[in-house]
Amino acid sequence: MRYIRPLTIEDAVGQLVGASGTAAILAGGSDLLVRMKGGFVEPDLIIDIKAIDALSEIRETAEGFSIGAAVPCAVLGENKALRQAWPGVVEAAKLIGSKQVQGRCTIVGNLCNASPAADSVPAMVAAGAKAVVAGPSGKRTIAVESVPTAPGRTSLAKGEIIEAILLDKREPRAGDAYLRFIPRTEMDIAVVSAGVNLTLDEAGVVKTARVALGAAAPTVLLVEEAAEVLVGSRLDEATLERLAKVCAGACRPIDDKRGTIEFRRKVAGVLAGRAATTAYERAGGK
Amino acid sequence: MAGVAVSTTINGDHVEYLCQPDETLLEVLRDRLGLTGAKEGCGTGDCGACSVIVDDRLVCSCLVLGAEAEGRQVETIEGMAHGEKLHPLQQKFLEHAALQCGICTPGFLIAAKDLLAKNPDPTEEEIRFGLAGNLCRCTGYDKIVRAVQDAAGVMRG
Amino acid sequence: MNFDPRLTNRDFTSVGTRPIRPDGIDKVTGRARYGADFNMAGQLVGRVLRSPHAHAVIRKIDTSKAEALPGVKAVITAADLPDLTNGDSALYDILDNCMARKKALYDGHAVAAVAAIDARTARQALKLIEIDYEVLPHVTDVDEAFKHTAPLINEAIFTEGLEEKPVKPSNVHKRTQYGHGDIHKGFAEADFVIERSFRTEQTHQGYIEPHACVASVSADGTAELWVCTQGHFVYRQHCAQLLGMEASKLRVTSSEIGGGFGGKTHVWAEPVALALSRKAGRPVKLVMTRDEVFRASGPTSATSIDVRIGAKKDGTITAAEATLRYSCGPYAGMWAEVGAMTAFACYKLDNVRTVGFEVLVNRPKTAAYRAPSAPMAAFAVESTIDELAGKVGMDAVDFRIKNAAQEGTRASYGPVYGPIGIGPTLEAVKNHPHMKAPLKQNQGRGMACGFWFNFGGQTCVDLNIGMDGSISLAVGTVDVGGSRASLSLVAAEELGIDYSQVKAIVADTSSLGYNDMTDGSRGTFSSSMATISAARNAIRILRERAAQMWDIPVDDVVWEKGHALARGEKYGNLSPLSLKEIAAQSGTTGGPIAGHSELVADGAGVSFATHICDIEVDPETGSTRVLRYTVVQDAGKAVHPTYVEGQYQGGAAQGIGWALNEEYIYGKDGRLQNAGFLDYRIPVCSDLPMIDTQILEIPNPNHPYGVRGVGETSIVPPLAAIANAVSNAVGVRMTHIPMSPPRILAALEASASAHDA
Amino acid sequence: MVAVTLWGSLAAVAGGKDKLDIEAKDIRELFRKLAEQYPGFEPFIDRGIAVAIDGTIYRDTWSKKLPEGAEIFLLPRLAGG
Repeated sequence: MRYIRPLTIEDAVGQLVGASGTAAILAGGSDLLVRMKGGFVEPDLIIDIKAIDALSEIRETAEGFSIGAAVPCAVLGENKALRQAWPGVVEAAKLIGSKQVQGRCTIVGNLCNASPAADSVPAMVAAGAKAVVAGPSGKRTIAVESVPTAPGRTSLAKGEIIEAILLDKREPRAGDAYLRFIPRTEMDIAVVSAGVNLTLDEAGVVKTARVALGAAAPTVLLVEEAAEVLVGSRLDEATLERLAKVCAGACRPIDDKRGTIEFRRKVAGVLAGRAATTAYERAGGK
Repeated sequence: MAGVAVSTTINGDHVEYLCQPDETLLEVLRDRLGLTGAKEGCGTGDCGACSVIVDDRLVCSCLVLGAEAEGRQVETIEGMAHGEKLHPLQQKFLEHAALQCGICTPGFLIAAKDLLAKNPDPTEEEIRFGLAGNLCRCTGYDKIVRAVQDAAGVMRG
Repeated sequence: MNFDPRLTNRDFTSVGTRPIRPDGIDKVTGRARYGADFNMAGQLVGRVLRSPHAHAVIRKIDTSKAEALPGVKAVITAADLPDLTNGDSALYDILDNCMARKKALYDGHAVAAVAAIDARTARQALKLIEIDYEVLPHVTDVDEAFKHTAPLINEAIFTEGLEEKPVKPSNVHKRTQYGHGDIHKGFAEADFVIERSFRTEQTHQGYIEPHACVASVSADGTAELWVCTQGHFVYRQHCAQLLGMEASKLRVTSSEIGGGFGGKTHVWAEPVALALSRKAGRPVKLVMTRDEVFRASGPTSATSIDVRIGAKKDGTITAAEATLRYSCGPYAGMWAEVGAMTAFACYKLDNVRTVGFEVLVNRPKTAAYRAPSAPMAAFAVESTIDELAGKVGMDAVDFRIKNAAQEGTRASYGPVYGPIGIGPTLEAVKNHPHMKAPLKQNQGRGMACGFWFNFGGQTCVDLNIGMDGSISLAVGTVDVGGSRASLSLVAAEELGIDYSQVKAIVADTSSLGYNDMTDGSRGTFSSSMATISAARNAIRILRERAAQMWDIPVDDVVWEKGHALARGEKYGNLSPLSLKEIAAQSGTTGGPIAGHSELVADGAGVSFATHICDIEVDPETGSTRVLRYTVVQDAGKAVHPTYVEGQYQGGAAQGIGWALNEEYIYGKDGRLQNAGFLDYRIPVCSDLPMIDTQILEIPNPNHPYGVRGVGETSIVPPLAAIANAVSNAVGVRMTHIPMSPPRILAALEASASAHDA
Repeated sequence: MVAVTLWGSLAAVAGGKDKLDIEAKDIRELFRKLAEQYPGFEPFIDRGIAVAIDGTIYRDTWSKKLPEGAEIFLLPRLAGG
């Protein structure tokens, strides 16, 4: 086993390509070290990407925000501009783990761990976030929802690293929100969750919507039918009821130690409604 | 397995050690450096008993590799008091009996120190959520929260 | 021993004050040494290989590859722990639980262990041990195991306690029965009868410190063991017996202990560590991982309980009955029996019967957990009581007051009570402002009572007076929650000196006589009794020395407020001699001054508590929030009230976790699904409100200061109090603990569809 | 003479009788007489029997006197947490 700390993304990609045996990317380590402790992975090479300066920044650009792969979630919460533009994404990132974990964990790590219950992923998917992938043949930008392919699996090819997450610049009258259900008030993995992102027209009618559900299927669910329910509405009671029904219907959950199928279906609908209401308020709707 | 040479600062002192690539900072502190104040309650970041501060960030030392401490500033419970003089949090934990068995206490003190550094006048709710990463099984947290509130008052002066 | 333990009236000077604990500084500075904080020169790392199967015959174990791995110094299996139990079945079960002999009986059962130069080598060695298992059908559910069609865990178990001796083996180890009167007659007199079935899931004590020890066996057959334990003398006895050693050759030092709650009353890893050290010829440190703690230490029982209670229109209970099935893990236990004894202990009942069944399952061996077995029985009974009160049309508190046990009541488990505190706790609750506070929508209030026996037991204390007049107090009961502070207060009280002059320590097994464990809420009760006795013995010597110094008869010397006084007009010119002055002269008046005490602290007073809680339920998700919580409990006499409050608050918090979220979840494969703090959800700081406490002091007549145990009773009422609060909030009776959000939501939906239909 | 009540499992050893009158001055003598009359008692004594004398439970003080006419309950020795 070796531990290395490359200074450039090109070097990191090169090391990853050249690695014999298993290589693991270390950013926050809050998933990797737990899996190593449990004996589930024994990497031959650990590539710590935190010394790559560009990966530790949040950049505000003309197009929006670029969040480096090594930026801890706590830092997302400390960025006022990001918090104002994408409160739902930030609140989702801030829900991952404890204060201790917040200082380490990253949204890219959360995405690449490919857990169906990852908190930041439904919020990012609702937000239409994109991932910048660096690889041996250069860079490409892909939708966040195309990264996880199954629990614990991603679409990344050998040698590829996600170096940043891109979030669009906010239009006026836009808002997002994320809610998850956990049995305690902190420290749990989401039993089921919902992220909603809305833009409104000047009259307060929903113009565009994206609704994503977490822990409701093997990978994050972008529920287009739910978005259709919301578009054109002012989130009246009947719309919210239909939204809940559509979301519950879209779920393909499992029974496990964290919840039952029935519970996840029902609560997915409840959370989607509540998140939509918050997103609507944040967008200036009343 | 090749050892990693690390040069770091712990509680203000320059420290050098050699550790294995998969060795956690907690293992380094406890087994190589004799700093056993940080405890392993779970090894998976769920209990907070191993809390330390690395470059002003509160972390679980079980979720940090020893190799990652290179060039950083690490604060542990052993560095909290100044000689004989206890930190106000330590003093208030004693006065309020905010510990029974005491195994979680170092982690709570470090986490509370970090909390008050960032929020000198927290509400009860902010304290409770701020310390939610630290498990205590003895006290029901009541006296811990009161001790932190009291210490915050003392520290604000 | 001419020690009179009876209560005497006195005004206290030290007892009842709240000084800082003597072990405090070390614990806030990180200097205190717990189980895993100790190391020895040349120490190896021990690791245990555990069964991945819930039930399997161990056909063959091949350790040769592991032994050949460089850095491995010893590999052991059951063959290295030969059976020396000599027909003692309880001891045999301990041995088999430490290292499976013929069969692995649960997921996590130890099957082999290694000692190697470091953790990595040890982990690698475990992977090289080859085991040929024959997997057997398993059963983990208590009700399933109870059925005669269930897979048999131990073919030698024939149910004890049946009228007719069974001809076939079963998983039911024993049937026990308690009660008096005639329940048939009683139910016939009832105007209302409530009958309900309840279930509680298995929980773990959840101490934050995993089991840890360092064992060192020398070539001459002597050994040392450093270990976190609630009872180092008991550990010494068990380890010595299992390893064939003389007890006096095994010196056990109890480390600071990071929580026990009953879970550190049994040996698991310690005999294994000693056997590894014996084989390797080097010290071995063995620390469990959190996963191992959950899978392979001693959680509490899962239960299935049926309750039936009848009452007249005027609220008098006429009959009460309960059938209790408790899981014991794969070995015999007496957990249902304790449940049967405690179930109705709060009430005055003319006709009562409880029946307990001990049920074997393929889960880890049940161990004690804070007032073991009582919380589940109280949940079932107190839920039914609440429902019955509603049926009768009485307030829940008034109904309990009307039927509460009192001095002279025959307890449902047999004896007649002396002075007890159930009535006063209920009166205090009735008058508590909490009971009158307004509630909002979706909020409910619940209350419930609880009982625990409390134990005494064998206890030993050395009190040594230094030449400077300071006191070393060596006790043998492990300090789990501040007892060194309490015992220092007691020594100061009795000697009439300042608390700061006393330094209490927990002595190792070679420095003090035998002590029972710190269990059954006995630590402060028993060791304070022994401390008082030791102090009185020291005072006798102090008086003798003062008499010598004054050259007067000892009978003319009395002890008051830390001084020897010469009694009588003729000694008018003799100024009192302080303890310090007498101690300073001790070298020339007969040598060191000390007081010792070896006694059986019997007569522990039973303890009662009543709790109130307010819960808010989110009817759309089944999520709960504890809004307010109040504990009222009798302490007899609170020696250090702050730590008494701490016990009340801690027990309540554990009970809240149990009631709402904590449970062992087994898969169909018989493996534990949630062996970690992520998914075994103990309450975090933000889950709880402040926990208000009210200490009542109804003195125990069998203790000089009136002290009762306080550690355990506080976990008994919460399950029921919270279930009553949730039931009151949502209008549906909750019968399955934990009341996790999916269970609450399912109950709400079932109720709604029943109403629709 | 004291009136002794036995818990279920012990009563089985005493041939189904759960109440016995026994002449004994202390717990030690009580146990000795019970073991003489009913050989099945011994393993229970080894495992531990708690004795409630007029309501107060004694686990280990075998020298404890049994007052004339006292009500004695024999109970199993329990584990605590």
